[in-house]
Amino acid sequence: MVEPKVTVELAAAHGLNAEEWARLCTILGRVPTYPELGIFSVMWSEHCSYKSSRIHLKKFPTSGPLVLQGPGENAGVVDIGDGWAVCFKMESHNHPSYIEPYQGAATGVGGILRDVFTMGARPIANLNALAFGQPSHPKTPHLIKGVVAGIGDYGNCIGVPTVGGQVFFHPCYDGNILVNAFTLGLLRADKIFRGYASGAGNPVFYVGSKTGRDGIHGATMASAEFSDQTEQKRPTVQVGDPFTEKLLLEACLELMEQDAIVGIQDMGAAGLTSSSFEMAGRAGSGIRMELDKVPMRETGMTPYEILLSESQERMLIVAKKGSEEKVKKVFSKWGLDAVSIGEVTETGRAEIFWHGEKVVDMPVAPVSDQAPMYDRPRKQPSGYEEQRRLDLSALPDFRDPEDALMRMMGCPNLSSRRWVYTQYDQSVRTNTVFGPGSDAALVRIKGTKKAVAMSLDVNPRYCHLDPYEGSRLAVAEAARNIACTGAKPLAITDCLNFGNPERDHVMWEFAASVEGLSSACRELETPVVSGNVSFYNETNGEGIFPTPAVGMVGLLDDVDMRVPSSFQELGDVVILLGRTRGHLGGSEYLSLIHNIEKGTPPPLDGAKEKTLIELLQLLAKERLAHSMHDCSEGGLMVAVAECCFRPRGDDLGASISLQARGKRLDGLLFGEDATRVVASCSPESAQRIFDLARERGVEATPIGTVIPEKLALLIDGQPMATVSISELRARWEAGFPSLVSRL
Amino acid sequence: MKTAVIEFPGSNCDHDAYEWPLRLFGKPPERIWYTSRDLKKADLVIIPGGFSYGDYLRCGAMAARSPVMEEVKAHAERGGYVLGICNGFQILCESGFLPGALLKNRTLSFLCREVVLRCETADSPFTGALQKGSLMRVPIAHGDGNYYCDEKTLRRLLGEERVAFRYVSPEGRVCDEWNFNGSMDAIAGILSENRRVLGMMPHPERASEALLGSSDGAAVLRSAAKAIDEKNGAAKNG
Amino acid sequence: MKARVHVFLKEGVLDPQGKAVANALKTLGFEEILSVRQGKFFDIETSLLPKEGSEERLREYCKKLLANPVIENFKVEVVEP
Amino acid sequence: MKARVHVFLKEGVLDPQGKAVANALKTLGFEEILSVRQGKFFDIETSLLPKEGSEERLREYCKKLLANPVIENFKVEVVEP
Ligand SMILES: Nc1ncnc2c1ncn2[C@@H]1O[C@H](COP(=O)(O)OP(=O)(O)O)[C@@H](O)[C@H]1O
Ligand SMILES: [Mg+2]
Repeated sequence: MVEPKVTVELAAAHGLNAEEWARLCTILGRVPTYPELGIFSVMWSEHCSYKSSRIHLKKFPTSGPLVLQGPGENAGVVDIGDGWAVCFKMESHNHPSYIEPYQGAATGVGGILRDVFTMGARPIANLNALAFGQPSHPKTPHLIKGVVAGIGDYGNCIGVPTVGGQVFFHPCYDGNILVNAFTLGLLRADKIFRGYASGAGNPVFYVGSKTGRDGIHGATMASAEFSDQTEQKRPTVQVGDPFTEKLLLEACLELMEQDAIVGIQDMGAAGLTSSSFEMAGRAGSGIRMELDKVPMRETGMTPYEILLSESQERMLIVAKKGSEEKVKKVFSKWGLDAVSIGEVTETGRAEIFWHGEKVVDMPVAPVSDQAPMYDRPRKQPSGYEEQRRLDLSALPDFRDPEDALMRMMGCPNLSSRRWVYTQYDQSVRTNTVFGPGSDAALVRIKGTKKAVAMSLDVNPRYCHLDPYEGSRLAVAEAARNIACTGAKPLAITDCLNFGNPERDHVMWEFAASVEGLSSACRELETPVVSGNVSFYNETNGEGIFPTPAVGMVGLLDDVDMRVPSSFQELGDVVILLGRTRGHLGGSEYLSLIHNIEKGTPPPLDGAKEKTLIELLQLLAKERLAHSMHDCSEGGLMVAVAECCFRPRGDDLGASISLQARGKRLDGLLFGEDATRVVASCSPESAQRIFDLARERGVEATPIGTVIPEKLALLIDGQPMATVSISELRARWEAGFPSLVSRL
Repeated sequence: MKTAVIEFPGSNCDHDAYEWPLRLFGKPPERIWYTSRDLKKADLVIIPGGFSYGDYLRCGAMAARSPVMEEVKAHAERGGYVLGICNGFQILCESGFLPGALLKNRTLSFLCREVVLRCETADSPFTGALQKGSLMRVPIAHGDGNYYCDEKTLRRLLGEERVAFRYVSPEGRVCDEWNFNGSMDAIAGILSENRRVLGMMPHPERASEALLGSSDGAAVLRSAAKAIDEKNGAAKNG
Repeated sequence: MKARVHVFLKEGVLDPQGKAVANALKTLGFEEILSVRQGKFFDIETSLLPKEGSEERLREYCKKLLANPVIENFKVEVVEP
Repeated sequence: MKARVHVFLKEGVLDPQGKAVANALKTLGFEEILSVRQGKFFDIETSLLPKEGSEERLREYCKKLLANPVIENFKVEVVEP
């Protein structure tokens, strides 16, 4: 076994800077062995240590009466009553998905599923937030097809429904797509499992798939010693095995029923290393492992490779001493390896052996939780103020609302996502009340009257123009989507996708975004219970827009109170809740029709948003609204058109009459003022809704009625436009397939 | 009616199939692990949907060759009732209970959506409570549901009225547009010679509650219960 | 013994994947493409020594599992002694 | 010209299907099975006449479409003139 000599250069090749190198040498009191260097490099990588982001993430509100587990564990847990809790998290798999879209996306789903069931929860819903480059980019169609098929095949195979998400297109993602996967699981509130390696003498079990050279730290390549090695030594792309993951899921949940587990954690990024160090770290204990006992898929693997392998579908379990047989029995029933590879110690050190020889001997704590923490320099991006200046008087005046609406309904960012979600099993497990196509997904909890609502949202253009406000708006939209079903927003998870943190303007955007998320979460009382940071989304100097994806979870106490997002009855009154100012800054309309991405995102009044959200819940509770739909990207006209589209294609229409009151017509129709919802109700209920709204200071305007077949628009009593819903639907449906039909 | 649900490694609609009789009749079925050889005296054996063995190699291929399937075969040969849903249908074809095979969807992609089914014969234990020609809304969720068989077999299936369901338009017409997976003759489900084995790609167990969008699928299990209870009653009294 | 088994769709069974591949190749500018049929193959390592009869054993694998006689044919070959 | 193209996973890349097939064969009583790797093959008919250079053309098909260079290797052969 030839190992490279460990030097400051090799450390640099592992991404450790001189100061970090010095630090690890002092921690050890000597030069590290090669495996030890590998351990430091992954544990102190941005990915595992959050060294650039920790200092900011501290600002998040993370506690609340219902929070049973906040950030720091594999996933967050929130109490939903009746003895039940939900466990959820969102994670990025951006870089792998760009390199190999199908496997990258698939293993992303596999990873987030493990994060959730390792907590003792049965996954019951998946969502995903995707961002791709411009549709005309040669790579885009291939990336979309691969990513969607990968997400679908993995979730479909393991039998977890995919019930929602979002897809955003922008040139800034040409070289860095985003694949953020969200999973929510259900568990008993008093049966939460955690990643703790406690109790000296307790056996440490390796369970699941065998270890191969999958996705080993790229730095191995950088070390000359390996460059002459053959093809088969090369680290390889991780391939997902959803069948094995399904067996692993069932085996883990079955074992959790028995009283055998002290702690459990999946082997995600940095595989065996991070799971063992994090588990020992949390418990403040030590751990002893014999690597030669690890089940291996390939021959000639080295300790370094075994420690750093990112082979999928593996977990580390610390079992109660004496329950070894229980563990083996359950896993053999499911045809999986379960091997005791070591034990918990009280030394506080990680001692790792290879055929009897000690190859790693280091203190756990300094590695796991004394990783470097940086307050990286921050600076407002140059041209920031300039891009926020928007002169609407320069725009050609707005003549043809019909044409604009038609073009918008078919455009990449607003067209129907049906092409995507028909490839996802949306109804397995027979809980899906509202699936994709609804403002928020709604999944019932069997044995109760409850249902859980979920929505993923972020508008990257807003975040680019103002990371602080844009992030607040993402939280607000997610909460509004939840409330449109009648549910109460409870908490969020996030996935913060940014460029290179060593660039001061990226760090500035990041800090502002975290501030924004924090303030909105405080105002809406939705704490952050889990999340994930993805930096370095950048290719040759070109970073992505700041993209803090928000995954919000809400609760509907009685599923019979649910409200759909599309119109239900001819003759119903259409009501706009919230005030329309006609704000065009950062809008889809400006970008699509005028190719302008300037101005400031719509201002958000957190207090008003909270009142609206409470009103929506009340309207649901009192069974007053027949439909409620969030008004966001595309503005009022797009929202109304979406209300006309019904899941089964038995579409309705609307006759809409608006007062311009001197506003720009395009702003009135396509402006994206926040805190607005299009609702419909029976004529009898309308007055009651106006009263409830007035009492709460929410502006409520009757803007029309539900009619068949057409979308008719009157401004100040003058007919402005009439479009047939079937044409509109055709445009809306054709948009997405046309993007992917190209090879 | 006593029901049993077979569970294979990787099956993921087994919970749904289990809860189906439970919800409709309050009677929990037996769960039968794929290595077992005891069907617990079930009248109706349900082979659930969902990726047994990950759908690796061919959908249903490995499950079709597991020990429990020999018992299911014996059960069927004794005149027992078997319902295969989605992957269950694929397993029944792979193990030769039912003719033909299920190829990749013509879209070459997984398809999950509500479809409209037309009942093609009321003369079976699974469709007895339905009118011939009646429509039901039921979801599909599969990558390989494109039914194929050779000409001879097809003629035989048609001659013996063994096509149980077809994919149709909301108006009840067979048409290419609504035959999403491209199945031969828009076939969604077929019966065995003795009509006591039904294999179908759509998921009636997912459409048995208004809350989830449709309760049309319940008729399949209700029909079976009626037929089986009558037979058992007759057996007792006769 | 090392063996390779080819499994392919029978004549007449339509092969949507192969068709899609053919079209894709054409749109990529390979106008010469007339048709494509897609199949699977398995590289199998066994502890048996190749002898006559080996191929019979390989055929067993196919009949019992690797091929679906309704739609597929197969071909077995011992790769290297 | 008729050609056959084999596309297979690179060494070291996990092959879940092959793994499952191997286990299935073993449980069916074929204890001699050591390992199975699954691959795809394409039987391609073109209007070109085989000449030297033909194989280069076939490799083009693979690079442009048939194989995923990140995880797969391929092998091309002209089957019959
Ligand atoms: N990647 C995806 N996977 C599943 N569903 C999706 C995806 N992208 C969008 N959807 C669904 O399509 C609908 C429209 O998405 P979006 O415009 O983001 O909704 P909203 O504006 O209400 O947040 C939503 O119901 C969403 O859940
Ligand atoms: Mg959205």
